[in-house]
Amino acid sequence: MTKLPRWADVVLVPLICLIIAFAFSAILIAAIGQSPAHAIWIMIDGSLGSTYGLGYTLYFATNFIFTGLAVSIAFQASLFNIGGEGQATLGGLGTALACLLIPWPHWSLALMASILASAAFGAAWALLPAWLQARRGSHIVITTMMFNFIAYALMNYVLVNILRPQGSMDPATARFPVTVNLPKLGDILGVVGIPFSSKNPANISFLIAIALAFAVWVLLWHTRLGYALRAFGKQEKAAIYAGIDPVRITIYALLLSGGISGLMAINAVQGAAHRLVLNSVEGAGFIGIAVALMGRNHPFGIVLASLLFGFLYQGGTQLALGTTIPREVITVLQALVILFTGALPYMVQRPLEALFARLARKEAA
Amino acid sequence: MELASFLQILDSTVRLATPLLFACIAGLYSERSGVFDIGLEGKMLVAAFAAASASYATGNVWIGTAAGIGAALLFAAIHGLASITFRGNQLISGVAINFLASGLTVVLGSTWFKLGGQTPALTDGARFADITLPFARPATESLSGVGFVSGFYSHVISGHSILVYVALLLVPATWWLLYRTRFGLRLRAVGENPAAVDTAGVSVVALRYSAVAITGLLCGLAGAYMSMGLSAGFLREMTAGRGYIALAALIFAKWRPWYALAACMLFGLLDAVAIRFQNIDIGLLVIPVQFTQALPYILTVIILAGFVGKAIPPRAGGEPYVKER
Amino acid sequence: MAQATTGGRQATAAPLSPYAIELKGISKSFGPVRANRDINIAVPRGTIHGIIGENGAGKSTLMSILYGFYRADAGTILINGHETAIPDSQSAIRAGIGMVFQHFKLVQNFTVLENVILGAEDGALLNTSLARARKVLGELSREYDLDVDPDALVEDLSVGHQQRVEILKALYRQADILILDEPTGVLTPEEADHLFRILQGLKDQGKTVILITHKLREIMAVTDNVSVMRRGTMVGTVKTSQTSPEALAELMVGRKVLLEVEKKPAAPGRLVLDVRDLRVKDDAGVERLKGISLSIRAGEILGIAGVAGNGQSELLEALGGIADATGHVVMNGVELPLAGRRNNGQTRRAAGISHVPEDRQSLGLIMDFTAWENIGFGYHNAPEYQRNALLMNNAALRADTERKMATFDVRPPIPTLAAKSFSGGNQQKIVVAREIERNPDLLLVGQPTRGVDIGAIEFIHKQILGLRDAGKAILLVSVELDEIMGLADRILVMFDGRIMGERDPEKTNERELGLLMAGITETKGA
Amino acid sequence: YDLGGKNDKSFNEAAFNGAERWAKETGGTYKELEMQNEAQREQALRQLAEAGANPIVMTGFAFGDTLNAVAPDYPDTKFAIIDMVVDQPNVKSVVFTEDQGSYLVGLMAGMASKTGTVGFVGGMDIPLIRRFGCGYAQGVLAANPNAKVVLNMTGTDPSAWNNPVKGAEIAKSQQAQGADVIYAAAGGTGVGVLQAAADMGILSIGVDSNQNYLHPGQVLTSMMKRVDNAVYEAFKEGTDLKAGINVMDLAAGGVDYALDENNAPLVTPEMKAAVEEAKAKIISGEIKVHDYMSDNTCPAATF
Ligand SMILES: Nc1ncnc2c1ncn2[C@@H]1O[C@H](COP(=O)(O)OP(=O)(O)OP(=O)(O)O)[C@@H](O)[C@H]1O
Ligand SMILES: Nc1ncnc2c1ncn2[C@@H]1O[C@H](COP(=O)(O)OP(=O)(O)OP(=O)(O)O)[C@@H](O)[C@H]1O
Ligand SMILES: [Mg+2]
Ligand SMILES: [Mg+2]
Repeated sequence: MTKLPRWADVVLVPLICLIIAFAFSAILIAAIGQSPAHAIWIMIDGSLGSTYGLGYTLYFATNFIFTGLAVSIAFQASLFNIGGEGQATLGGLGTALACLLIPWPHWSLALMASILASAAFGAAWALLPAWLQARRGSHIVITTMMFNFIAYALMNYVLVNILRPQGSMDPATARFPVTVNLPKLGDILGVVGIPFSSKNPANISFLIAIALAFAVWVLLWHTRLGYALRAFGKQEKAAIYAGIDPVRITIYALLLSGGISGLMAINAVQGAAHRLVLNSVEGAGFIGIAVALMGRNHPFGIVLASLLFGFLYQGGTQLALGTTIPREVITVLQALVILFTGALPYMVQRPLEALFARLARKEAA
Repeated sequence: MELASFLQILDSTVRLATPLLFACIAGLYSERSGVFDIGLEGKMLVAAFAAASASYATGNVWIGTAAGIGAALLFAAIHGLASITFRGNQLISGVAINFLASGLTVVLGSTWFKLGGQTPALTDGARFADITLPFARPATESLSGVGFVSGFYSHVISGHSILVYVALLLVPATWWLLYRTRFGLRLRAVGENPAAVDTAGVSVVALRYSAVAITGLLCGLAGAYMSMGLSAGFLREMTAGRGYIALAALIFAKWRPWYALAACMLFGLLDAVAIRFQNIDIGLLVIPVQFTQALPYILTVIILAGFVGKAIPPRAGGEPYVKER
Repeated sequence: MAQATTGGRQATAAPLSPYAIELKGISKSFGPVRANRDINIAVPRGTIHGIIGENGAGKSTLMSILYGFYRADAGTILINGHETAIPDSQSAIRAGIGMVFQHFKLVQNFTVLENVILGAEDGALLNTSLARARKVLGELSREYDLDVDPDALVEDLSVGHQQRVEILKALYRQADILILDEPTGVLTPEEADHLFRILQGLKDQGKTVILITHKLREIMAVTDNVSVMRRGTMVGTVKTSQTSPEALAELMVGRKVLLEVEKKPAAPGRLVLDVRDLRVKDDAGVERLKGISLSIRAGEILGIAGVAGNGQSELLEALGGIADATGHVVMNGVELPLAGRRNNGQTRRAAGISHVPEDRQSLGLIMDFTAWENIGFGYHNAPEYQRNALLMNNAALRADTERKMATFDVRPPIPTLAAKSFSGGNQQKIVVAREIERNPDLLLVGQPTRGVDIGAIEFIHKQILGLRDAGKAILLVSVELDEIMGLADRILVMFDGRIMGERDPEKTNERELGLLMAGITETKGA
Repeated sequence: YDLGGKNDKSFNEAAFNGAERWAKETGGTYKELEMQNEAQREQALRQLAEAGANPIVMTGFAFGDTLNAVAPDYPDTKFAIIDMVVDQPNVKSVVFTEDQGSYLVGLMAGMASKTGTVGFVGGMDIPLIRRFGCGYAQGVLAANPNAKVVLNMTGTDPSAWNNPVKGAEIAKSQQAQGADVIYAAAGGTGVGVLQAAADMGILSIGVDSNQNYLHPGQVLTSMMKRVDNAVYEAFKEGTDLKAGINVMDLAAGGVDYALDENNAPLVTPEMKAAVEEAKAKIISGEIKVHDYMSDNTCPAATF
């Protein structure tokens, strides 16, 4: 059997998978008595058709880039951190404290502080599971899952009993001072003359996320720590032979992972909501798992997968706004996209390989 | 603590543990065969939905159960196709199944019943009735003045729906199947070293599919119990993360049936205790309700760190079986 | 699964053909790699047939096709003269074929009995199967002198015993044709001899045996015929009695090979390593190393002989900083930490110790990493691979890899290829290149030529001797007595975690060493 | 126009019903949206505003903050928000006195209870739910000063509002502690509470909408929060929507207890008399129901 050309593997296969996923969703939409073509057009137009919609797409994508990178960095060390939800929740707390406690004169200072605080809080929330995994062999999947629940409870307590402004009905912090609001993507692009809507939550965090993806790539493939981390993830025994300390690597990997999860808060909390609400993460921690897996744990792939999910999220919102199709259709579509592009590429690869082989033979003849 | 509350907590434990137990044993089959399954939640959810829908439509709890099992089997087939036949990533496939169930149940539910993804409440014939075992006092009878043994029998052992007993019987049955039968031997082998099974002349694919099918079946029962035993109808996301907890219990149990029973009972107990004791007032300060609610999770971490050693999963788990390339 | 079309065992009734197996025009490709090209081979019934060839020549592939593990792209298989389709292992078993793979196909946490009955159970319940298997196993053990505890867990067995389980598995399925892929690679001379006696016994019963090995001595000793493969093709089949090791070696490699290494006399210098009372406990708390004392000087090779599992691995691991130990290890006059944070591979390397581990695939290499990443493995903190305080210098590492691949003749010389894509011999060359080129004061080397073809063995031996002659100290652990006797300047024999005695390679012989390895000191008897 | 997670059989469904009523009566059309997450709130509001929808009604305190930011951008559009006060010139804020409604049903619970113990199941421990619980407890104690109120919250994670199984389990636990009337303010979880109470043969109290019909003869009453009225009013006022705070209290018919054929047999004449009396006294100011939100304390219960 001949192998597929690289371009086909990288572009064609995922594209066909996507088309299949959309086709199935179209069938579902038709089955509930709606027009699939109209639905898809609304999704595409609503999420990519204007800089306004695009801004939302990018805003959601930003969240997923953070959580996806977080999952993947732990995955590279062969650790399945499903605690992104809790770590990002704590990151939100860090950001909120940084923004509320100190009257920052300028957003850039506040951003520095909240980057540090959110990463530190997220990492701290990963520390105990990390230590337990490294030292006691407690399964990371269980501990991080438990820490998600504990984070919800903690946040509930903190917001209801401590940070909620007097007399407010809403279990949320007060609004952050305007001075800490991050510049919108539209405003930034406006400076360089690119017209881009500011009426959406896309903000400077998107650029930070992209930079972070690049930084993660450098970390993994161009630093000693990244090298050790990947080696440990591939073959733990061999890593010990090489003198890589398994305890330390486990802890570093999870601290990095937790920290990056925590950073999501600068987008969702400081960048968009401008206050900390009860469920500020809204499942992005879990989407991060899907994004990391679909992006093959590579920062570049994760950015692409995040954009795809951002598109699905925003397209889904538009669908809900513009039609009477239940918004859960989007959940189904997401599921199918994950299923076909993530778990079933082989289904597409094999016939394609046969096709390419036939073409090659014809050409030869 | 007085006896009555103690018994009530145990009673509650049994009910809360049952769906976990079904799902946990379900996962055990799949993972023992080398197919990781984080899609337990999704299969339970879709089964709960299908069961409630069919039961509502027919008024027959058994048709509902069959529908629940059928739906879960269908999802299991998707997982099998992705992770066995097409050698896809088992984690991704599991995640996809959870999303699929979460979306599909609501889309279909709101289309069929126009109740925002909820099924109408089930009437008596369409639900599982509680069974009173021989010699047991009826569950409605007051707990006061009852001796421990008779109270335990009447209120904790007796008075549950049939599926509770099925779940409990599942534990020895699974143990027996796993360690005393040919199927069990092959199942355990294929999760440890599929090449050994293959070269011994046994089909890896067939074994894994049957394991995944059993997983589907049991998830179907879990879902049916949730929507027709514990509640009277389906509600969106009603599984509320129990599939994940079951997975945690499975790891906790080191993939063994008796340990699985213990782990699920423990989770059930912690949950029941948290329900019973909310605000604990210890004189000077009131322990906030959030703390009690987080307590099961905190205790899980402590128990895990303190008493449970390293859990070694089936060695071939998570990897598709590929001979060539 | 499809049924074998004309399979079955009808041939046992009326043998039509003198050949147990005939393979005609077998071809098989893995992607671009053509592992087998139009292979023809005929194996007469009741003989032991050897197959030799360099690493990656396609021997294992051919046998896997015969056993239904892989499917051939083209060609036919004849069993006892009948054309037989073997689409899966079940058909092969039905056709009377049993195979012992190079990498055993055993379930590690099953008992011997469970492994034996797997796939050959009598009914849906295990009880009857287990009882019958226990009985049959007893008979087989007696008949062929294949003694193993049926209730032992496979993971607790030595490799030699694991292999016996594999053979028992085949015999339990009443195989008439037994294929063994590199069975002696992991065996001690004792165990190998035992195996050959078993094979001889099988042959006497009229069974047919196919034996793949890299060791020409074994081919000469036990086979009737031998086929030689080179790069996916069959070069030829000869009667063993009509050939010689040299002729076979030349046929295999396509050039003349030196089977004996030439060695200059040693010139031991200063004391490099001094070990006193070294003790190691395993995870279960069992003492595996029970007080080892030894020393190595610059410019000498200290060989450690012994049956696998007598503490050699622990010795290497303790010295290499992988396992914790107690006692004293003084390297170049400096005492090394034996436990704690600073007892690791990094500090050892800093102290001038390099380590070629026994198991290259699980310890020495990251199989998914590229060759260049593997060249940096363990030395990823080395200053020459860093661009600055933050970043590694991957380009430098790649250039270094290209150089090392050239000097060590790693084939193919592509630094970006994943380690798993190299054959075993070339994987070993990568590890050896990495460790030797660091120019260490002390080289720890375990089983340097296990499963490596003779061309590569020759090369690796030359490198080790070269390092010695450059005045470095070398600790060589091997179960190959040939190798130890050919390379070492002094030989220590280990048994049960202790040193049984020291011998001079010039003044000892395999018999004497063999006895020491079995824990018997001749001085006691004398 | 806008909703959030309808068909929960209580809060949002009430809003939907209000909108439907208006649509039927006037033949007008409205658009409805459901929220999936925080960022969409603003998006939805802006899009509705830009599409010319007027007025825009939103339910739930979670919109408050978003509306505060959005409303000034659309000065010509009228907004109505339920359950939250937003101080903008084009916003009408509708708040309900859940404490008063809960007081009434608490009073009934206290009277209906034979054991002297009643239960309360909240979804999540947030201020709004405490307000329900606190009013309820005051009502119970007013009926029976020796009564015990068992308070439970379902959980802290997002599934707390959608966990009927746990709701049922809590109900059983409360029953075992002697409760024979249970008030559920827990969204979807409440469905499980009501079901379990019916199964055990004890009484339950619904919330927000009239939930009496769910288990006829077994739901004592429902604390009705007339969100439907509020939505209906808002739509009816249309573009003339009056900005400012609109407190929908007992007097204004904003909250009430439900009495229909499903629970008629359960409500004794004395009960009815007592409740009506209390209602009148609250309206007249004779009885002051303490609002938890006013000072974050509750005289009748600890949270
Ligand atoms: N599973 C596989 N996937 C891809 N290629 C393979 C696989 N197995 C073998 N090959 C290819 O087939 C060739 C022959 O391999 P094979 O294992 O048969 O060699 P061999 O003669 O047994 O070598 P050795 O003496 O080292 O055991 C190899 O060079 C390799 O490229
Ligand atoms: N996953 C794989 N992808 C590509 N090639 C592979 C893979 N696995 C094995 N091979 C090929 O198989 C060949 C032989 O592998 P094998 O493990 O049999 O090595 P070997 O030469 O037989 O060494 P040893 O005898 O020590 O096992 C290698 O040359 C390699 O190219
Ligand atoms: Mg080999
Ligand atoms: Mg081979």
